[in-house]
Amino acid sequence: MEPIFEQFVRDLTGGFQVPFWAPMLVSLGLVLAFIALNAMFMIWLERKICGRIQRRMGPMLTGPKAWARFSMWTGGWFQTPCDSVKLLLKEDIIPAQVDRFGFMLAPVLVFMAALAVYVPLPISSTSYAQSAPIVVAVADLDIGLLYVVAITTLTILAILTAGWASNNKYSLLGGMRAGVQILSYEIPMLFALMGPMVLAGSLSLGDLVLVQHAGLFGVPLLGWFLVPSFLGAVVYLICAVAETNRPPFDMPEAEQELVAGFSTEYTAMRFAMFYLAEFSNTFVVCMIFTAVFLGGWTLPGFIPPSSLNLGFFTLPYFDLLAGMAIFFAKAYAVVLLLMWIRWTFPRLRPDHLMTFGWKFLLPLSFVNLLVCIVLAAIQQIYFGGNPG
Amino acid sequence: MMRQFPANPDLTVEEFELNMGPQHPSTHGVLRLVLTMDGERVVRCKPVVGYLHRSIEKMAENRTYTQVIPVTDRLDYCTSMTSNYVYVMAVEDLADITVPPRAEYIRVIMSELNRIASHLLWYGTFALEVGATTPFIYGFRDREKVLDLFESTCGARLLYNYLRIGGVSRDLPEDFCERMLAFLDEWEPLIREYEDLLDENPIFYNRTKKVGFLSAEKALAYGVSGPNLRASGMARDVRREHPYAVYPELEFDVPVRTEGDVFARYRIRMEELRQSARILRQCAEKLPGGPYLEPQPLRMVLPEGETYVHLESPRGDIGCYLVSQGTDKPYRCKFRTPSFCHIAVFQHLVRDCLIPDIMAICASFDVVLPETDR
Amino acid sequence: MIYDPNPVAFWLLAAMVAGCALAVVRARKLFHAGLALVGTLFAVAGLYGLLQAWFLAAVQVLVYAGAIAIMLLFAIMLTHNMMNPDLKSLTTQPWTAAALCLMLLAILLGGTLSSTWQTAPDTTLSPTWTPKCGFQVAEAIPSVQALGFRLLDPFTLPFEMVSVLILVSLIGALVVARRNPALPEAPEGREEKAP
Amino acid sequence: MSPDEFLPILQARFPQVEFRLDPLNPQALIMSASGVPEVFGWLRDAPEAAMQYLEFSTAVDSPPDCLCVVYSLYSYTHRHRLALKVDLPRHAPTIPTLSHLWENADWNEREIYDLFGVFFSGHEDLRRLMMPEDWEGHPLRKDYSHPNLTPRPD
Repeated sequence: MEPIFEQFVRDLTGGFQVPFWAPMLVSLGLVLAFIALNAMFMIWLERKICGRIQRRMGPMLTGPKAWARFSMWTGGWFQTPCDSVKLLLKEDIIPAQVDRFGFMLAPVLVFMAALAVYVPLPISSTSYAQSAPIVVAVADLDIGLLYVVAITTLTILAILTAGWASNNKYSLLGGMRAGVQILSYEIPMLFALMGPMVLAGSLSLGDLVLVQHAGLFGVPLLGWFLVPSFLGAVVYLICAVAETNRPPFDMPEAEQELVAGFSTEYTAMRFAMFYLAEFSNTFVVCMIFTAVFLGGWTLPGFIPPSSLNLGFFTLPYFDLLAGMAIFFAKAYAVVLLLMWIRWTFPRLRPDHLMTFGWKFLLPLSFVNLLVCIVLAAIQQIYFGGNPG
Repeated sequence: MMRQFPANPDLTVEEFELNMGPQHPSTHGVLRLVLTMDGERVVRCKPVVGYLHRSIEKMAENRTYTQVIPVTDRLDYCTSMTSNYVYVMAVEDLADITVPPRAEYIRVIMSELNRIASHLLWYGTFALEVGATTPFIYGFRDREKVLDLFESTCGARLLYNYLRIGGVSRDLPEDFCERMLAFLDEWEPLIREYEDLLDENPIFYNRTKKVGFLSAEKALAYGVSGPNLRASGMARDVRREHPYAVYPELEFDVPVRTEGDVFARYRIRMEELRQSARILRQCAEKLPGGPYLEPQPLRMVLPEGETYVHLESPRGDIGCYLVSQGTDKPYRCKFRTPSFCHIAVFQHLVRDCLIPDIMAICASFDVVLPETDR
Repeated sequence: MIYDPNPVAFWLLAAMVAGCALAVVRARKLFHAGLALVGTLFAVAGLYGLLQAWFLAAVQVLVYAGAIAIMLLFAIMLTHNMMNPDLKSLTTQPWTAAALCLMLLAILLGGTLSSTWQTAPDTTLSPTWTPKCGFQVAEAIPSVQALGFRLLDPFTLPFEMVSVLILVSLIGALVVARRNPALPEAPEGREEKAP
Repeated sequence: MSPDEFLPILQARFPQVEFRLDPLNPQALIMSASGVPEVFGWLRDAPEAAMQYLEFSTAVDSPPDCLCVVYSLYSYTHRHRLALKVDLPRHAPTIPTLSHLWENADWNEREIYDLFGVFFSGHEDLRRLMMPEDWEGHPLRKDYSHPNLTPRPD
């Protein structure tokens, strides 16, 4: 973010040096706006997809009538904005017997985690006026993947706090379930991500994408870590669904069992923050999957020009825009996959979930790590150097 | 309450009470389960009912025989037809009224259609309780088509008030049989679709197999009946044991399974859907002409006496114990309802289960609270 | 290049560390104390991040603020009377504690003031690493690589010994925690046997 | 077996208990309260009766002085039904419980206790089932009155 932003402002104003805090503020604003708008879109999409799977229309009535007449996919566009307004205007209730400090802290914490996790996510790259491509991210951290995993633990903390502070048995059970579930699934998830880390020789998400673009054994598409680390991709996706508490792993808020789990006592904006964070996390998971396993913003053999000449107008930063388009297209493909899973599977039972995680996913991720190490060694010996 | 681990006497755990219901998303109405929990494991369970008690039996004592029929609708809103049926059957038995054959066939058609509607509703909610959302919509979508048939017959979609003492309130619409057969042709392949949504899924297997095991002995002692009893290995069906109406003339199988778990109860109901369709096809073929009602006086007076009749409702063995003292009103009208017995079984079944199992078990018994509380 | 951390961020984080640490000691409810501890650990991670020690920061969050703090909160939730605000603090020897704390402070200050600090990053240990993308990484100390090379080059033996030690302790814990087979098992009949 | 076939067997087996046929109900026998629960235990366990199934039990209030508890038993083995009616004094109706024979009896008896005020001695958990715990009176008795209860106009 920082270099791109500075460069952009310099270009625009003719050499103005931005203060050091400006990129931070701008990226914060962008991420916040993205979370809100994207969550709204995802909720709408989820309803439509769910409707399609269940052979119905989904929301059709809110918004201009003409849109609804045009197609099923254009009807009900205003449903989620309306819902958001409703949530904003609802009465904020803090029940008398709750632990106020924890009760108020929890939604903030969970949202903080959802916000912070966006920092190392690379969405595109540009080589504008540079020889080497610059990764577009808030900050392409050296330890990107580790950072992401570390930040997610904060979510457990928040959910545990919410469950405990609500002073409600269902909430507490939900919080406990969430704690156990996220903690246990973090381990196979980390091991599943280790395969790509070994293959790329880096923890930076930007590096991971660039290495995938370079390809494995000199073959471009083979470089998508989905191929060499297929087991890891599967394990990661399952763990990621579990970490975001989405069905079929939504034990912490299982409606049929625990009413609404840890968020039972929450209303209005506080509830909206949990909800928003959940959808944001879902998308983050898909973005990570895209960056780590699906080659991020790149397509094999496709290097977009840094600017596109449209004849009458030269579009600058074309590679940046094309990369973003590719990246989000891939991420949304993963989102669709998750939605498909969500609306067709029954919910697991907590003890089965634990068995599945510890006795199946963890060994599987070890196998994946082994495969990746062997492949990385082959690459190093026969094709020269670290894949990265 | 403190409990000690036998293996390690130094370790004690504290049990806590969890009030599940009467307002809870999956207690199917207003059932309350007072659970004593050890973490997520149930130590004891006490079902509390009565939140929907509308004193139907008391109301019946203050109404004429005909006026009671709409009250029986409210016994079980999922299968009003069979609740109507058991009551009018009791009255007809006491008054010694012979029902015209066409009316008998119409009644059987209606109760089988209602069985389909009720099982579809059950399928949807049961799947919802184990966490699958989509089957719910599928079940409800096709239930609507059955309700359309009911609506064209008696004008109501939920509380029909269709049966009368001596017959039914009005004849079937002219094209009813064609529409019913068209529905069956379209719908029967869909049963396979319902099963596909759940059957092949390992998550569903793990959630339902070997969960909530009910032995045949316990089932009998608790008075369990209907599909739930048949899932425990007892081939008992009132339609077979004490055939009423035209059931002796119809061919159908009574599905039985021996596992006695949630999965068996699910499979039994899926099979029953097929059998109901089979019965309906035969009825459409054999439906005779003639009158649909043996008219009775509006304020009929029954001779002194008492009777107990029962029949097979989608939930099980529903009965009516009717006492007449020679007046125009029932002296005592007791409904023996299957859900009443099924809820009592929970306290036995959910012991040592996890919370998600409670949901699966409760849902698998297909209890309807208004029927329990009456 | 010598990295110059932002003083505003530093003071904010330092204040958070101190404030949360104080809250750990002063909080009336045990759960709040636990939460405050997480705050402290998290702010310390922030300080590491400020010093561009990203790996250390991430591990601090992952291990301390994440796993250990959550274990701690689980344990706190199991304690009796945890919500009682009238609980007296368990400090029965405040003066001894104060003296010990002052001694610790003195030792830390002495160590800090007398040490010669290495100000330039030691990049000689990662000769093969070349930054590929972005200036951020190029300017920062490649901490993961450096750590990896250190662990697997000069310190391989201690590293492996530590892992063996941890493995042994893990197995030991399992052995200790295992149920004594001589004692009767807890009744665990989840399903009834069909008669 | 029908009630008139049961009658001689029961009379021979339980001479101290009084049995007679019910003129109103062809499925029923009237017996005296002294036979509960022994007769029921025999009916459940004897191979010729094999009444595994207590379909329901209820009561019928017939003022001024009689309250009749009705048990309906059913045998899946022989497919026969027998209703047993026990007349109790209305002012103090007490009868031994059957809840140790059929689990089903537990709730049925609670319901009868709740709505008719029959006291089942030996029942472990005799509480109201349908009505709220603090309800007064037994609604299904014929002389029950409540301020909200008005006769239905004809």
